[in-house]
Amino acid sequence: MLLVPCPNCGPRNSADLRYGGESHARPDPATAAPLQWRGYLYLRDNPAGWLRETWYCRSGCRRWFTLERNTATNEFRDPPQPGDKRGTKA
Amino acid sequence: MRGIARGMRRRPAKYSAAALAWRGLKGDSWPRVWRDTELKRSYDAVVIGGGVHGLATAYYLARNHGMTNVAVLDKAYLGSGASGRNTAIVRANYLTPEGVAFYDRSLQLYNSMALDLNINVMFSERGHLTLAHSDAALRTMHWRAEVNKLQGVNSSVIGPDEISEIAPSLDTSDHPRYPILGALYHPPGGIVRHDAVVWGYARAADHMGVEMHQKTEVLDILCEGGDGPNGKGAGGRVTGVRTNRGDISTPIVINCTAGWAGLISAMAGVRLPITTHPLQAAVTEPVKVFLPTVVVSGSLHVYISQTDRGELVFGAAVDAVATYSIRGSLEFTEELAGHVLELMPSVSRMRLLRQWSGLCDMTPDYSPVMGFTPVDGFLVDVGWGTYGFKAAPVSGEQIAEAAATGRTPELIAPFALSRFETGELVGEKGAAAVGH
Amino acid sequence: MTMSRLGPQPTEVIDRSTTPRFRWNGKRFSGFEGDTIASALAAAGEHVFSRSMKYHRPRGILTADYWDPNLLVQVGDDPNVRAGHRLLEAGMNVQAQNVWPSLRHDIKAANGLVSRFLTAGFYYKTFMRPQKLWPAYERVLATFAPGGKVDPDTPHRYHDKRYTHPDVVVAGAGPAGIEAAVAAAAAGARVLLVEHEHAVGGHLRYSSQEPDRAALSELRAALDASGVEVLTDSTVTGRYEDNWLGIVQRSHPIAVERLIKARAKVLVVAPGLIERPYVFSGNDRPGVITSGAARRLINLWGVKPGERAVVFTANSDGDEAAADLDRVGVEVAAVIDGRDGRRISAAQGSSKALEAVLSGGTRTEADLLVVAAGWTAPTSLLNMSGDRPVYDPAVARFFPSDPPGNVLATGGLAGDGSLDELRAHGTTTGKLAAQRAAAVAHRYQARTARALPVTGDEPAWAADLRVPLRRNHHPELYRSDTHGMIDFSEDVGSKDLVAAAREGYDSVELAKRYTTATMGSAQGKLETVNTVAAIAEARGETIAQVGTTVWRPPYAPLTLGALAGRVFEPVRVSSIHPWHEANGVRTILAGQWIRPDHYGDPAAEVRNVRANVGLIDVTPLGKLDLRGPDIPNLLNLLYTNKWSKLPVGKVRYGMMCAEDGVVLDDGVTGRLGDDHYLMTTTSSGAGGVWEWVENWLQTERPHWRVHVTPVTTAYSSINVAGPKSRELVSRVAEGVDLSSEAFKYMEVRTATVAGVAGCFMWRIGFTGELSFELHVPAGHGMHVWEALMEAGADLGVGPFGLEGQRIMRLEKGHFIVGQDTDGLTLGPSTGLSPLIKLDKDDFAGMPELAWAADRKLPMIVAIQPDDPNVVPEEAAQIVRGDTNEILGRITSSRMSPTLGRSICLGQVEPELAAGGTKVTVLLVSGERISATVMDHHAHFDPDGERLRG
Amino acid sequence: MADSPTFESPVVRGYDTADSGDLLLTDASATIKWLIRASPDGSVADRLGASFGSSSAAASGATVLGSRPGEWIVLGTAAEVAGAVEGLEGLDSSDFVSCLDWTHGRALFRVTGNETTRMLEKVCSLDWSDPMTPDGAVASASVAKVTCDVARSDVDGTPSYLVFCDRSFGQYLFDALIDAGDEFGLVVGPARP
Repeated sequence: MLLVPCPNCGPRNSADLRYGGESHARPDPATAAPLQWRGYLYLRDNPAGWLRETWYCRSGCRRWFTLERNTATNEFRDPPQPGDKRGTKA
Repeated sequence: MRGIARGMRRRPAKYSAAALAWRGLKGDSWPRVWRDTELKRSYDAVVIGGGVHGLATAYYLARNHGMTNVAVLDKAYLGSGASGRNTAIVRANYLTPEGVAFYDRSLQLYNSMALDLNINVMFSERGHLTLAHSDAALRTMHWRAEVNKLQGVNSSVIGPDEISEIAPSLDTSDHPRYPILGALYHPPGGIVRHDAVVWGYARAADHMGVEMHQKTEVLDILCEGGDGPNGKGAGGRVTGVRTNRGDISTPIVINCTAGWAGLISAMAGVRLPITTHPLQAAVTEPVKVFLPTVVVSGSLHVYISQTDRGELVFGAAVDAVATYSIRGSLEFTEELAGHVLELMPSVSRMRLLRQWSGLCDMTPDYSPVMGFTPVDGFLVDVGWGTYGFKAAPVSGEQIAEAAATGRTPELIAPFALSRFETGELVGEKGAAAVGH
Repeated sequence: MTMSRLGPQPTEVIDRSTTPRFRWNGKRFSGFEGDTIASALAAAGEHVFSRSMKYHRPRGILTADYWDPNLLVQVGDDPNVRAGHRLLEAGMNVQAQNVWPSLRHDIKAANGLVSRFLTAGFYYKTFMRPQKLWPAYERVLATFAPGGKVDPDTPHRYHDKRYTHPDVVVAGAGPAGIEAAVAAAAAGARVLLVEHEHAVGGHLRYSSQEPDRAALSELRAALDASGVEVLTDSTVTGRYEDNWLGIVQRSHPIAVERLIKARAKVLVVAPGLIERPYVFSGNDRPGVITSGAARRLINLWGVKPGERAVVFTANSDGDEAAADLDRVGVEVAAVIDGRDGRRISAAQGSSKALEAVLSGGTRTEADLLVVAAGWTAPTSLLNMSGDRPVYDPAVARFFPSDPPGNVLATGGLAGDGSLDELRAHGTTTGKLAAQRAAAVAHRYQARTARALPVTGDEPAWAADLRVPLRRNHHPELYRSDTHGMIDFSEDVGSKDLVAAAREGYDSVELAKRYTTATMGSAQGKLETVNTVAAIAEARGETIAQVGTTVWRPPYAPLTLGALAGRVFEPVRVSSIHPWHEANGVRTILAGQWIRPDHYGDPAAEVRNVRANVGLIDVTPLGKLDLRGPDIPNLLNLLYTNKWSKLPVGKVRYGMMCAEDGVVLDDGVTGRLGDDHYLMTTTSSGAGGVWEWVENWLQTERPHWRVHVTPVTTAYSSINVAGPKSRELVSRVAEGVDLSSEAFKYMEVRTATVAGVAGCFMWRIGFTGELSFELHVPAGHGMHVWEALMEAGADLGVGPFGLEGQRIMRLEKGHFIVGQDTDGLTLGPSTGLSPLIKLDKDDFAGMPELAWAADRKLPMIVAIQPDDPNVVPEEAAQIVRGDTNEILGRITSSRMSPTLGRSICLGQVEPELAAGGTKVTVLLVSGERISATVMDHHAHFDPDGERLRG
Repeated sequence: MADSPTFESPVVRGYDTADSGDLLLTDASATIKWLIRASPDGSVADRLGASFGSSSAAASGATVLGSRPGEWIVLGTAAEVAGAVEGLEGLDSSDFVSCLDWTHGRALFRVTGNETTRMLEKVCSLDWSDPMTPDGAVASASVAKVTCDVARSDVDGTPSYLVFCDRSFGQYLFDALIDAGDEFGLVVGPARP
């Protein structure tokens, strides 16, 4: 059971959260070409290492936020503090 | 048989009861199953990944297409990845016509594998039950059964009484939170001894001259002419691979890895619609055999079979969190046990003996990515999610054909990488949340 | 070998005044309170406890503890019980496993005669032909399955698990573990000490040496005074990420087994060492036991393990065993000292009269052969922490290399030393654990909103300044000059491993898989290092070169019942549920909801709605309360249609698509006030849509001012449907003009209903009838429902359930997301393209929907079989003529009570979507029928006159 | 017209009740509960007093729980809650504020007794130790697999917790808590707001 550093609630069991996957920017829907939009929909970097990803604290603060995790070790980087701006998705 | 004649390098030590008895009497040992050779500097094709997919691909390259100057590279030992970690269930009762046709061919190849490869892979055609606990699930079972029937695959929806007859240990009363309303019954499904498939393909490929190189890690794929850095990427072509044992030149590289498919493809400048997740499994201590069939519940995310050794083998859906770490989790075993007891309360005193996990490359439509890529000479056979083992023979056969002929065989055309550019995905997602 | 009970021993754990009676293979026995099953049987002279898996060789006591591979028995309905560990209880019905027809006369022992043919992996090489016979072979092989039996009547007696958050968990209560726990507690840590055995003390428990006994009393006293929580007969089964620990508590007063889940800040691993069998010819004969087994039998249970013993010793444990044997009157015929290079070569003869053969050929007769050949370090918990233990050939065992900072090893796992040195190491380890735990606790507390504020900075991470324990030289004793058994439970010998390695299965993992060595009940605790040694020998390499294998959880097996515990499966019911139950409801499970499906006759319910008026409890309908000025922007983003101009008092239907254009959900949203809306979703989609909305608001549009609150069950939702619904509602509603002019279709009003203020109602029509959907504060839902039933008695009001509603919606041709659509159904396939407004700036899925407009997509259409009496099954395929080419499928179908004919919705290829097209439907029976695609989705009242009335 | 309605609790099963016990579970679902939303650091937050994770007492006598960042639950009698909520929406025009009567949406139970922590650690994974969950602490967490708001509000020095859940789970959760408390001698008290 991963201990996820929720920026609001503090360390919480991963069962309390929903995993939102790799964080990736949404292209402008008005101008996006098919390849670009489908890259957004389907293609992922899926690195074996540090990954920026989204989480939703479903049983806790009900906030979506972005964290950095090493997918090789499942270690979270420098857990953000309450009020830390990195707690919101970039 | 043409390939055998051309590809044969040495006489195999034939396996049979008589041979077993003869060597037993003489006290003779058996020869090596595959040779330990030096890594050459050049091959006609290099297969990355010494699991069932890679070995089957190499075997069919040699057998069907006479390509024997082939190396299979594995960074650990043969079958060390998903091939040796899956729960070895085979079936063809998929939801889409393209899926059914594909897996049905795979089942045929499994059926004849023991004789084809001269190794007992212990294919136990014991039937496969997919339980439905809701009207919606039952509807999907009917849908699958109908599509299966149209493709000539033996599947039907049966009710609780018939389920009880097939597997008396299942609780078919209406007491459980998830009552068993019916099941998709697929008599040709079953289990196979997964390691034997790995060793069988390796041994047969070795007999035809294919080389297996263990502890040989691919560090880079060498390309030229592509639109990315170092000649990689679209428009380019493969020239070789760099390994921890030196560079190899080759015009064809086939990525047959699971868990590392995205990383290997990135070495050629090809981006994939894949995220990597662990799939966990567990086994109990043995008890006398009582479960004659494979039992799956999609809503409860569990599948169960009992080996001939008496162990119950369990699996579940992939973990939600993408990771390359394959340490098992406690919550997996807790949920698993809860769900198993929901189906079979009487096994509550059986003990869990061991848990493990392997990596699965998940795609958005629960279907693989197979065939050519924008890099000439770089083929993929990846994105197998949780159903790679059951597809290994047909995948090997088809991808070998693609590599040898340069054309995409019809059976794998629906699984082309390009579908993620056109948005025309395969419709297995509905039925495959737990696709075992 | 003849074992018997000795007189009282100073260290014994049995109470000789209590003599529980039990049965063993049907015969009556008795033992003492405190005996294990095995010690009681041994004291009674039993010497064969099981038969080996493949060759059915007789097996006796080997280690006399939990890991003894020969002591698995069936106790009542409990299979695979460790008789070396399970305490005797009166009335136990104990039976040998894996024997046929009986333990003494086992016919399969004949397999031993053909063992040269049954080499490891033999089954891969035969039984291939004739292929038809493999199922028969398979059945025979399956009878060799070891293990006990599952009793089909075994119930799952659940017990809740327990979560705990100690500062320090110490796994193992030997001298070092106890000292670590006591020291950590003294430093202020909350400590949980977990001991696998039935009592604390580790190897001191079965030592007859006076200093050891004194130390044990001292340690017990210190522990009692320490405030440490102690769990005995409990095992840390696994260490998972971030020190999440699974602990199984076996002898819990009210549960068969209980699972404890601990988030430890620091884990101290102190399991001690496990004595390793020595590999030589005949090493699995009854009468060959480990030195630990001899000492446990004598000192814990007062069992004399034999009459005349040969002791092979390479360490002090073996020496002590020889001394213990001598002390209790066992004739020690020979002591063979392995440290002098002498080796035991074979054990021959029968179990009553063993013969120990030395490597020189010297023979000694005895009935007991005690072996002390070294230890295996059970590094499992370290492996699970990511550590790769390293082999030290001078000490002949593995040692921790670099575990993470919150996992500390002590005791025998960390090294050797005198008892005082081990205890001192435990103490410093405990202090270090407490210091590091304090730092973690500080961090957790500082970052947890609800916690007490912390004072001061986070304590520095304490450096590991422990003086390493010294390592004593030990000869590398794995295999003698003969071959013998390596895996007792799998019947895998050293010969098998050497053969496997020669065949090419020459890495540890391949050899394990090929031979199944280490796959049995002890999971390698006894076998792993001998396995590695055999492969190293075959390859001509060292153990360090071959490496070790990964130990996987659990450390000790635990029951599925303990893992499952109480299975929490929350169910939801509406406030009106008790009424349904009192009125003959048939319920249906829909997700977590228990909902009324019907009340006996759904067709009659439909007819009543169409003729009079019916009530359906639609509380599970997802409801989100939206407040704020940016709601129109939000709705424009979520739905495919436009929302900027929805006036107060109006309701609108909308369809949501995901970013890939696939239909996600649908429902109506009404505007209750200037900045106040109520959105409804499908029942099953309620939770997902809420998270989806929050995701958009929090991550993509954080500047928008909208507050979203789920109010699904804050309101009881009652749909009043039928031509008499206006009359019925008017009888209970106050403060609202219900006339068709004042309150039109797709409008919303607030009202007081049956005296309940704050209700609102809207006119919509999923059933196709004039209907009012009332949303009543849930604490009054039952009251309003009963008031409606009472007020409408003369109007013929009756309840209807989901099935009736499904029939009526199908009559109206309304699709259900997830039934008539699937994971690839794009928005335009629903036939609602006019509701997809591609001229908006942005909405979820817009680009895909724009491109989809040009694509030929499967379409949802209404279909009627030409034979009105045939109802094609939901899932029946639509095919091309007599071929097997699939062109679509039936997604919904019913017999319509209103039309008296069968009606369907289906998905078809675009070429078949035009009204009037004839299609072929393949029924489940195999019959092909003809059906017609309709002009529009509604089978009934296509112009909607009834619902607008 | 029917009689003026009384509040119906989601807990509808009958139980043997006692007024006191070492571990007492009571149904307080009828308590008036409002949900307030505003900026977590604006003037509304100042007036409500409780920051996320903590609770405070309003001047009106209502209890204010900082249930989420920028979210508060106000509970008490109708008059107490009205007093606490009064005027919040107009307090600061730059602060986007909404107030919603959530009485009917949430079931509310109170568990009191020295063994409460041992009972709760069977059904919830939070750390209930005093430093991590002191008196006045507020958290959201899964209790018996239902997402709940939990507030510690000791009674005369005896540990006591308020547990809120979605109304439709009320009966399930009440029974789950009874089951969990059984081994500690849990007694059901009479329902009270």
